[in-house]
Amino acid sequence: MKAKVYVTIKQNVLDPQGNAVQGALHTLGFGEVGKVRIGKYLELELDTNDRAQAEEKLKVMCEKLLANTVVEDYRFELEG
Amino acid sequence: MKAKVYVTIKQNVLDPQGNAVQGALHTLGFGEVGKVRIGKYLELELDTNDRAQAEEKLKVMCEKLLANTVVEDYRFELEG
Amino acid sequence: MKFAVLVFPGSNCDIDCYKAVEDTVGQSVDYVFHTATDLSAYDAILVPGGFSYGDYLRCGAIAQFAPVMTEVRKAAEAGKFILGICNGFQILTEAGLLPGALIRNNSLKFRCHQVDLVVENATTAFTNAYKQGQVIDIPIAHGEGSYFVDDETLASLKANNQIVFRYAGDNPNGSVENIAGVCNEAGNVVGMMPHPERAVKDILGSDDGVKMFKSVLNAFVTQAKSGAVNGAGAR
Amino acid sequence: MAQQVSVKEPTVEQIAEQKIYKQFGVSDKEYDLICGFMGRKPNYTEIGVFSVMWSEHCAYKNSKPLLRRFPVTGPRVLMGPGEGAGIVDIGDNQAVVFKIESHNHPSAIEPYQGAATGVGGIIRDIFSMGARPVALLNSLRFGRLENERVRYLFEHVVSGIAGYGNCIGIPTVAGEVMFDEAYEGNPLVNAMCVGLIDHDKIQRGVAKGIGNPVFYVGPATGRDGIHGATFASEDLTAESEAKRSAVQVGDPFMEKLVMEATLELIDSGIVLGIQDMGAAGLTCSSAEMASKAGNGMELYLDEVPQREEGMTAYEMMLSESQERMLFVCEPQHEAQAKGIFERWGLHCAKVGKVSDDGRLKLFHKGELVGDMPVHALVDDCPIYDKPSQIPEYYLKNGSIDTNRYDQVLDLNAALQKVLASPSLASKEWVYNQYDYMVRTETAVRPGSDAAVVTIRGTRKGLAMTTDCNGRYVYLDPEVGGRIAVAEAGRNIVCSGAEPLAITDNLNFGSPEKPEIFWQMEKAVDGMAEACRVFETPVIGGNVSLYNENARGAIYPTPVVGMVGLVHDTDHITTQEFKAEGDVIFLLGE
Ligand SMILES: Nc1ncnc2c1ncn2[C@@H]1O[C@H](COP(=O)(O)OP(=O)(O)O)[C@@H](O)[C@H]1O
Repeated sequence: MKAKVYVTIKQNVLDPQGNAVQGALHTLGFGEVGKVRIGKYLELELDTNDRAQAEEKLKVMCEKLLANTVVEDYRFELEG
Repeated sequence: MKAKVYVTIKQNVLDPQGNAVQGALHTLGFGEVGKVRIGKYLELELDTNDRAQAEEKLKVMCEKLLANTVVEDYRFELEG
Repeated sequence: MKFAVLVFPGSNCDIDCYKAVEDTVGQSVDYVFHTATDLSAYDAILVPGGFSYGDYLRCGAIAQFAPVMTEVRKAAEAGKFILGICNGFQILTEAGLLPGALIRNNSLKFRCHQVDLVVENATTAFTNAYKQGQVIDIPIAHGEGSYFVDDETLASLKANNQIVFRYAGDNPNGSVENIAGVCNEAGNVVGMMPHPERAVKDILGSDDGVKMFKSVLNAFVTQAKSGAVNGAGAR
Repeated sequence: MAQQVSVKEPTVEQIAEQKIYKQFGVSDKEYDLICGFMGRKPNYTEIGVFSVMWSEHCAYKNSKPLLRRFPVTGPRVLMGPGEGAGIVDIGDNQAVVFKIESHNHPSAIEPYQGAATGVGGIIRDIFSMGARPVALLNSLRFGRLENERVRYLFEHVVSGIAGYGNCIGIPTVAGEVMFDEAYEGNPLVNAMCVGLIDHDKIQRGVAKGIGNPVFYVGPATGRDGIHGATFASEDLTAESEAKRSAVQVGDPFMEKLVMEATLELIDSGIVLGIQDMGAAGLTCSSAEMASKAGNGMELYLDEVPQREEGMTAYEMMLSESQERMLFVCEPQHEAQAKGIFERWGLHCAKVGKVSDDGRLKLFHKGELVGDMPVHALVDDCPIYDKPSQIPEYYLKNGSIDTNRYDQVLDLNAALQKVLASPSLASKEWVYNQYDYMVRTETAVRPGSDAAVVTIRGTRKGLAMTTDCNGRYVYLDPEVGGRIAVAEAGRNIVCSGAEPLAITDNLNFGSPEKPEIFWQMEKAVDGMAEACRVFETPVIGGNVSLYNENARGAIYPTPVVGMVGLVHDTDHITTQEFKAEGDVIFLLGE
C-alpha cells in the first residue's frame, strides 16, 4: 500500500515560510495570491494489506514522528 | 480559488530526509515501512475565478519559484 | 579595482566579505543593496553568504528575483568577475548563472568546521594564484550545501573544466563527486560553499583564502592590460 | 468602563466571585491589593495585564530580596540590572553589553521553537540597548541521554539555537551542556548574548515627552504564547500540556530586519526610548517604558497590526508574538523613522501616545477597555520574603566523611569512564551545528575554555563563558555558587582576559518550598561573595523558578555568564598543549 501524509502548520501558528513565499509571489507580479501556507508532503510505501491496521499505525507514526502536533496538524490517505 | 501544490524530490536525487524518516520509523518498530520520500505541500489562496488562467499562472509560479526543477518535480490541483 | 558586496536583507557575511577585500587586496569596496539597479561601476561582484530572504522555501530561491540580480546577469555576460560564497553560490545556481543545485546536507544538520579543499581548476579568475591540485584549508558553514547535477551536466562540467574545488577529506554534505565549487564556462563566475573570506588571517584559523582575492586582482590587472591593447575595458 | 464584547470573557463579577484570577496565578491577597490600587474591580483585560506584570518573571516577587545581595556596581559599570541588559566600559568610548535569559519551560514543550525564540529574545534585549550583537552563548541541561524524550529535546534544542543564531548571523561561540537525571522533564535552556556599543549610543526603555507618539515595529500580533509569562512561573504539570497553544514561532529573518532597522534608527539619533516586547509583550514594554519616565501611556489597540481576526484587547496585550519592538520619538520624526523601516521592508505603526496622568489606558473599538495606574503595575507588586529551611539531605550529607571513598586502583578504566560520560565528552556534535565564525571576529572557537571575539580596529578582544555545576550547588549551595563564579573567572583568565562582570540565570525549583528557597539564598550568597572577591559585579540576569515536576526539583543551577577584556590580542591563550617537550605545570592544590 501507499500512504500520502500531509503535514500542515496549525491555523493560528505563525508560518514565516508561507509569508515569505506570499511576499515573493506578489513581488513577481502574482497579486492574486492570498494567504500561503507551507507544509510537508510525505509518500510512504507500506508493506501490508491490512487497511484498517495500516490506518491505525499511520496515526501513531504521525503523532510520534511525522508531525509535531504542538504546532502542526496532519492527515493522510491510503492507496492500493 | 484554492490551489494545492506538491513539490517532490526527483527520483534520481537523494532524499536524505526521507531516508532518515524511514530509519526512524523502523527504529520505532514500523518495519512495514518501505521507501519514504519527503516533499513540500503548499496551499495558496487565489483571488480569481478564471480557472484556465489560474492554471497557467500556477505553472509559472511553480517553474519560477515554488520548485527548483533541477532537483524537484511539481504538480498542483485547483479547487473551487 | 572596484568591488561590490551585495547586501540582501538577510545577508550576514556581507561585512566579512567587505573586510576581507580591505584586508587582503586593499581595493575599493562598496556595499550594494539588493534593490540597486546599476552595477556598471564595479569590476568584481561578491555575492555573500547568509540567508538572503530568510531562505524559506529553498536557499536563494527568492533572492534570484531581487532587482540587483538583473544587473548581476548583465555583469556575468560582460565578463565581470563574480564570486558567490555559500548562500551566494545558492543564489547563483537558482538564478541559472551556474549549473546544478544545492540541497540539504546528507547529515540533515548545519555543519560548521574547517575542511580541506583541492583546487581543481587554478585558471579561473578567483583561483589563478593557487597551484593546480593544491590543498587549502577553508571553513564551511551551511545546512544546504550538497551539490547536485545530473549526469549529463556533470559530464559537461568535467569536459569544460568547470569543477573548481573538491572536498579533499570526508565529504561533509553529500555533494556529487565531492564538488565544493564550480564556475561557468567562461570562468568569470565562480560559486563555492566554503567561505574563503573567513580564512584571511591566522587569528581566524587559516589564511588560505587570501589568494582568492589576490587571484581576482591578478585577473583584473591582466584584463586591464589586454583591454588597454584592445582599447576597451581599461580603467 | 467598557466590557469587551466577547462571549468568552468572564465579567468583572465573575472574575471576583469565581476567583478566576487564581487561574492567572493571582492570589486572593494580591487580588484585593489590585482592587485597592484600581479603586474598583478589574475587568478581564486588566486582571490579565496585572497577572503578567505581577508574575515572578516580570516582578521578581520571590527573588528580589535575594537579588539585592549581589554587588551591582563597579568603576566600569555603566548600567547595572534593571534595563534590558547591563553595560560595562571597555575603554576608547566603547562598552560591552550582555545578558543571559532562560527559555526553559517553552523548550520543554516545543524544543526547537522554545530554544529558537529564547535566542531571539535575548538578541532583542541587546540591540534594543543600541548595541550590535557580536556573540551568542548558551547553557543547557538535560536528563540522561538513555531517555528517548531527552534525546528528542537535546537534538531539537540544539537545532533551534543553531537555526536562529545562524540565520540572523551572530556567531554562537561558547556554552555548556550537561546531562543529569535531575533535569529529566525540566531541561534548562539559557541563552546569552554579547553586544558592542559606543557610550553615546546607549538607549533606555523610557517613554519620554508628554504627547509623543508610541510606535510598534515588527510582525503582526497573533494569539501566540498568551499567558506565557504567568505560565513560565508555574510548575510544569500535565495540565500545561493542555496549554500547548502557548507556543510562539520564531522568525530569525524578521528579527534580522528588525535588528538592522532598529540599529539604523538609533544611529539616526531620533529615538527617545525603545524596548523590546519580550515576555508579556505589549503589556510589559508599555507599562515599563511609562514607569521609567514617570509618565503614562495610551494605547490604541485598533492600530496594532494583527495577524488574526477578532483579536480582543486581552489577547493583544498578552500576546507573545516574537520580533516586536516599541519605541518613542518626537512627532516630527515620524516620517524619518518610517522611512528607515520601509528600507528594510518593515512597517511601523503608531499605536499610542505618552500621557501625563501616570495611567496605562487601553482603547479598543472606540471604547476605553482598560485603565490602570502604571505605578501599581510596575512597582507595587508585593515582594515576598519566603521562609527558608535547611533541607534534610544537606544535614545528612554533612555527616559523610568525604575522605572515605574507595581507592581507585585501575586508573585507566576510571579515566575512560570519566571521558565517556556525555557531560564531559567532546561537544563537537553540538557546536559544529552553530555558525561560530560568522562576523569573522572569532579568535577562540568553541572547544577551548572561554571563547574570544576580537574588536575590529583595536587590539582588544572579549572573552566569554557560561558555567555552573548544578551538582556542586546541590551538595552545598553556598560553595557551589562560589565555584560557579570562580570557574567562569578561571576560564576567562586562562584565555588571556581580565574578568569584567557577570550576568546570571538563577534556575531553581519552586520557591514556595522552604528547602528550595534555602538553596536559592545560599547560592546567591556564595555567588555574591565570589563576585566581590573577583570584582566582577552582577550587571543583569534572569530568574527561572518552578523548574520541577512530580519527581522533584532540578539541581539548583545558577548559571554564570562572564565576560572579560583581552587588552591585547597577543595575550590570547588557548587550551590545547602546543608542542612536544613543553613543560606542564599544575597550579593550585
Ligand atoms: N551548548 C554549547 N554551545 C556552544 N559551545 C559549547 C556548548 N557546549 C559546550 N561548548 C563548548 O565546548 C567546549 C567544552 O565544553 P565543556 O565540556 O562544557 O567544558 P568546560 O566548560 O569545562 O570548558 C567549550 O569551549 C564550550 O564553549
